[in-house]
Amino acid sequence: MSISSILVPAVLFFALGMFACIIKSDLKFPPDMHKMIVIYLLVGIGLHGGKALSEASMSSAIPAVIAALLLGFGLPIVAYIIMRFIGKIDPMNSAAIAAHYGSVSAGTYMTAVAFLNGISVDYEAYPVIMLAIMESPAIIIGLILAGYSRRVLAAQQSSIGGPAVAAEGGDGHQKGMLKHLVIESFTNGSILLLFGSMAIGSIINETNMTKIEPFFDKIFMGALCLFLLDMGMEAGKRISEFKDVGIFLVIFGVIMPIIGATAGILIGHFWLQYSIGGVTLVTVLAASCSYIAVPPAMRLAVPEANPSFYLTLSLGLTFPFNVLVGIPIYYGAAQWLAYNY
Amino acid sequence: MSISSILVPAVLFFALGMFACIIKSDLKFPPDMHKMIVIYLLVGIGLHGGKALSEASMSSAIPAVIAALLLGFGLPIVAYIIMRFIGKIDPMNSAAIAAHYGSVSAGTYMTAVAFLNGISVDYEAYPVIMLAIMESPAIIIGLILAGYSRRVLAAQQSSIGGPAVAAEGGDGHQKGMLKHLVIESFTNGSILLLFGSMAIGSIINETNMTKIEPFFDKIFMGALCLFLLDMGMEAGKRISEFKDVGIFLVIFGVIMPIIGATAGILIGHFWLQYSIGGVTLVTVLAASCSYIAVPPAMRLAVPEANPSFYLTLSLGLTFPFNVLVGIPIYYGAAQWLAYNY
Amino acid sequence: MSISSILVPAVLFFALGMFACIIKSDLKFPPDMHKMIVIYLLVGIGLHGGKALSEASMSSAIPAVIAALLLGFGLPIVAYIIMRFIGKIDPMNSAAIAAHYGSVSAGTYMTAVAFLNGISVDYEAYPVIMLAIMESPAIIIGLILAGYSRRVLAAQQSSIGGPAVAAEGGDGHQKGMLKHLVIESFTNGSILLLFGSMAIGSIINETNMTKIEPFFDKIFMGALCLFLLDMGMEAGKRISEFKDVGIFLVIFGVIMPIIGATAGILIGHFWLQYSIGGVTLVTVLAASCSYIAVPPAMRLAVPEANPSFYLTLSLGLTFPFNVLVGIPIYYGAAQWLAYNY
Amino acid sequence: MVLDKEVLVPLKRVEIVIDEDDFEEFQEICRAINIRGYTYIWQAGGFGTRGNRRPNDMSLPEKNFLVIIACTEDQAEKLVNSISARMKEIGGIFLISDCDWVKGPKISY
Amino acid sequence: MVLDKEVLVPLKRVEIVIDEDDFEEFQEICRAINIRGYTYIWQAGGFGTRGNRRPNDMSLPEKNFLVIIACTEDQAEKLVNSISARMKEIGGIFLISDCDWVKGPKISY
Amino acid sequence: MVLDKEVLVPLKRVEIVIDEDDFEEFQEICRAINIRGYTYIWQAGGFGTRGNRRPNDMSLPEKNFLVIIACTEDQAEKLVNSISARMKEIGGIFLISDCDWVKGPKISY
Ligand SMILES: Nc1ncnc2c1ncn2[C@@H]1O[C@H](COP(=O)(O)O)[C@@H](O)[C@H]1O
Ligand SMILES: Nc1ncnc2c1ncn2[C@@H]1O[C@H](COP(=O)(O)O)[C@@H](O)[C@H]1O
Ligand SMILES: Nc1ncnc2c1ncn2[C@@H]1O[C@H](COP(=O)(O)O)[C@@H](O)[C@H]1O
Ligand code: NA
Ligand code: NA
Ligand code: NA
Repeated sequence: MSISSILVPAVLFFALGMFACIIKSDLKFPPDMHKMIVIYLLVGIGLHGGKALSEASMSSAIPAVIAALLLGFGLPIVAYIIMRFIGKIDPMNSAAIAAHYGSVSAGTYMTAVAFLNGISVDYEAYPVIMLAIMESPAIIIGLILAGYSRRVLAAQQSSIGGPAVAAEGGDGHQKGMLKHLVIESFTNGSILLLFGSMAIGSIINETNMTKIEPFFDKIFMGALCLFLLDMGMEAGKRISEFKDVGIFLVIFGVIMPIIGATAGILIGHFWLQYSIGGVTLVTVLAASCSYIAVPPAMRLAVPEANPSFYLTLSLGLTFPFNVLVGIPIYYGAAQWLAYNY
Repeated sequence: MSISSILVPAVLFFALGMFACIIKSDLKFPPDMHKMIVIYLLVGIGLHGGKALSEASMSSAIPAVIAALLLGFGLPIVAYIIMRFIGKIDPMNSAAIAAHYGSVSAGTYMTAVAFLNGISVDYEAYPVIMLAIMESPAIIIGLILAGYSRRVLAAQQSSIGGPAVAAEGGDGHQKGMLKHLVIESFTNGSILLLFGSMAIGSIINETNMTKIEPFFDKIFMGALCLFLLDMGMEAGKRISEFKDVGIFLVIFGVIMPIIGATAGILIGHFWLQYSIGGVTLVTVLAASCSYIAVPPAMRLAVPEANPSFYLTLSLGLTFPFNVLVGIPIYYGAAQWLAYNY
Repeated sequence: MSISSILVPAVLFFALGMFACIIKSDLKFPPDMHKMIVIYLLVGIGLHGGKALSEASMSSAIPAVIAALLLGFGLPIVAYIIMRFIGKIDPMNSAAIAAHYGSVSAGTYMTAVAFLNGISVDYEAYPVIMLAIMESPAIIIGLILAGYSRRVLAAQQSSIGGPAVAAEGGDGHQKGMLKHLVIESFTNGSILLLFGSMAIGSIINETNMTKIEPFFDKIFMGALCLFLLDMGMEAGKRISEFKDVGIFLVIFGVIMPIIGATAGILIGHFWLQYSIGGVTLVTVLAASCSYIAVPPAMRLAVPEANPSFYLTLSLGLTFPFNVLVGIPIYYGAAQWLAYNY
Repeated sequence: MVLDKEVLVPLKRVEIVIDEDDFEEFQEICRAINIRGYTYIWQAGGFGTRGNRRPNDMSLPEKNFLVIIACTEDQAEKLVNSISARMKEIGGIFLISDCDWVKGPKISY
Repeated sequence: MVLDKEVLVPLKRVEIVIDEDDFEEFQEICRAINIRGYTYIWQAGGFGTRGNRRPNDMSLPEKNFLVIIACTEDQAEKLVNSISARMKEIGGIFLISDCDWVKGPKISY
Repeated sequence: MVLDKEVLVPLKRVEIVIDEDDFEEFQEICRAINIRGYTYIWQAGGFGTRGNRRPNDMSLPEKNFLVIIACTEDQAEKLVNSISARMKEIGGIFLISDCDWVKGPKISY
């Protein structure tokens, strides 16, 4: 793996975007352009995954589903414990941030796919299912953690004579919210696009697939470059907010993806027994952090949390870390595991 | 024709879009994305048609032009009569709706092209001219029908002593409007794009065509999928308004495309004597119903009509009917005709 | 070179756009669509140029850089002198307009590339560097000319007893502005995109380039058609303002690109010694006139100038002139030079 | 007084800022109490008790609708009764001021 | 009174809602009667005698322009005379209220 | 008087038009003088001493922000003191009028 082979265009464009932001360039992306590319990329990745899945055995997808749920429910709890008990972060912010780290980022996943493509490494079809599944569980865990925290806070307050109103109001509210968020997690636009195009990709025949591949497959990697150029600018915007976030959380934003990655790589290699490419993708999913589906959900479910915290961590720190540094490391580790165990 | 061969990706994406809307997903398309794809698709279809026409004989295009005018002027009259005398729909709404059914939908046409492509069926170059021509005549007929209705209404009112102001004001107004709409029907954006790119497609040489085909031809079918995904959502939005439209019009929205299709298939097969693919396209044009060019024209020309009626019928009913059910039926019928007559 | 070979699709679409505007068609491009295509085209041309440069010798790029600076600094001074002393145009408008003619238009450059592609003529990699470099110098010259003019005007006024306030205020202001504009000329979005993607194009390896070429290279010429369609409409909008601009400036808008072209073709052929294609591109750069980077800079730096003047000249006159008439002439001249000297 | 009462109708000008998601409900309320006209601007940004609301943020887009209603004092009162209790629960503001409606052929207040 | 008259100029605040297509004509009227400043918001939606006008509708996009003008009573009267007769024929509303202009270096009313 | 003082709080309605580029500075001023709420519309067009400002122009896009603030007279005065001197230097307008704030559960003025 030479230097020039890890110079993935998409990653370089990400760096260019960050650079543009840091030097305060007037370069700007139309907001709708971002939305369009995202729709396109999600459909592309769904179709591609759906086709691969239709050729794979369905029963062997089950472990992937279980692994996805495990990671999605487990990682936010780990994240919450670290923040609460090591970092002494307040409970509501801890809950909201935890949810982000349990969920995934399709952008990070696609960058990893571009990375593997660039060095011609194959991967299994199942990680794309995990991508679709892992968006939601963490949101539910985030809500449960927030509900739990609210009760604890209320108990503390009432024991010192304060009103327990918030917790009571919160409780009925909490149930409606849970239902609302569960429904939402199935009707969420990006999940629907992913699952929908996976389904379409798996049922259309070869002739039809060939007709749409030039659009959804051939030009995919190029379009991804523009997407990451924009993401670089979005990430760059957040850098100035590091100081508000505090030193512990900044460290957390780098440590947590590594913890997730460790969980992911072990599950991918020892349990799912995927190839190096597949293990890399599972690792990336576990290491990645949501910046699209989870923020609005947490804004609604945990209004007490400070959005600037979770957005800065997710977009400004963990996303760039994974894209610029994480992916090649995760790949290297997957390679090492494959050769040594 | 196996099941999997009629699973046209574009149609499946249309269904996905409707589904997203029905389950109230938060999936949304940037409005500008829709406009962009439409511009792209119209130019693509124009270039392709223009190139095909340049290879075909121009004189044999004349029957297609005449057929287009015939359908464009005839169908709205038929539609008006059905609504007025069978459905007892009020004259102004009848006129406005009729205009929509006389005109065409480029989206339906392109879906039919995708369908034929998917099953590798060829078609003539002439239907694309018909597509461009058929947008306008129905608008003029709609205006004439509305003018006629206004006079009739005014006569009724004055005979019972009411004021005939509307009709008088309407009359001078009517002439200016006719002129305005005739001009507009030639300067209309989509017609201009279609004719313009047909012209360009027919005069550029092979080398130049080869340079732009990757964009306008190779990725066309994929981009069409995103267009129909969006159209599915647009159609889905209208479904809830069926109840306001009334049972007769709902039935009309399914019967009228079949009437149009019947006219189209007979003209295509017996008069124009096209191949199965070509007959299918002519049928689809006659069956399709405008949702882009005609609504603003009718809003201006027939302000008395309720836009919710014509939009719900066109977008919410006839478009989905044609895309999901109509096209394969029309194709089957064209095939049957070809083998039996 | 037959007629059909100079029917470049991009140019025909430009004509179609102007036509649409002249007949007052309702055809409209979403403003964001324009921005998106521009981002895409700049990255595409940068990547392509970067790759070509990485294969060329870097030291031979130095003359191109010097030529670019020479043209960028020299042409606006020529333009200013012509306007001031032949046309008697007021100094501030002269300065602002001059800056536009010293700078370049990426759209014109890309049209020339499309023209050369259509007739299968090769060209050097260096002109794309010149494109990136030539955006800025003219802005600085424009500012200096405006500063000079302000001082002259103030001197005149004070000698006739008027207040010299403008000049004094203008002077301190001028220095801050110069610094501001120099910084801006390096952080300007389009320059950054060009240089950034040139850098990326020159360092990524073959495998990676192959993955992104379908998007940035194969569909480039088609996307350029949509860009020029829109540019045609933008140019068309300005035509009605010719009368406000006055006869001298209208003539200037055609003469000045020819003067620039003459300088460019001589430099390209005799000094840089490029091939016919390369000379054509250098000529086009010198003949072209900015309509993106320079207008906002002049609005800020020379608020006394009338934006309608420089926009009408640049967008409404010189751009169409170059695209419709200039490019084939410049190419013919380059050919003639190559065969005769 | 230059502009006299012949051409002017004194009315109330109501200005409401409301979350994008609550706009549909707002429209229903208007229908219910027979408001005959309003104008709205979507994608407004703002700052208030919930901090910044940025319509163009990539991760957390939050859009305000700014609604302007010219209506009689009577209708304004009805609006206050139907909406004010819910305002700030659903977020936003509700302002009332005086204005004059310049008469024209049609009336939509 | 905290804000005194030294910094404030009492003016009229005119608010007009007009169809997108009529905005150019509106601008000409402003030029003709020498209105020195206005602000407009394009793509406003609304409801009135012609029902809903939805700026983002795919099939039937109808955009309102919302125009705000700070001007003298004199100018407001001229505007009323030039426009009011045409309002509601071409659609929309025309409101006038009082406001104070906070003085600054330049004057555009 | 139909709407009585129980539900209404008399406030000032401030309306500012400012260049896109100066909006960030404006927000800082608001923070500094503790303005608790405002609404803004980006991409407004306009006409003034600097001629037309067209938000959608391809070559020369110039965007105005229209800001609306409901605040106490006290706060309005602070705003006038911090901003008015700079208005028109940086371009735009600054209007003040009276309005009533309809009370709700939360207060952001
Ligand atoms: N004092 C105010 N003046 C103007 N707009 C306000 C004010 N307070 C709140 N808003 C608007 O109402 C929205 C929601 O307010 P809130 O629910 O308090 O966060 C804000 O984003 C602003 O657009
Ligand atoms: N009472 C009103 N208050 C505020 N805006 C109104 C009112 N009536 C009409 N409008 C606006 O004017 C536009 C055209 O009104 P109309 O021509 O009556 O349909 C509407 O779409 C609204 O934006
Ligand atoms: N009299 C006025 N009424 C309303 N808006 C104005 C007025 N004068 C200026 N403006 C707005 O302020 C912006 C900047 O004004 P100016 O700096 O004078 O060019 C204009 O583009 C308008 O949007
Ligand atoms: Na994760
Ligand atoms: Na039809
Ligand atoms: Na030049």
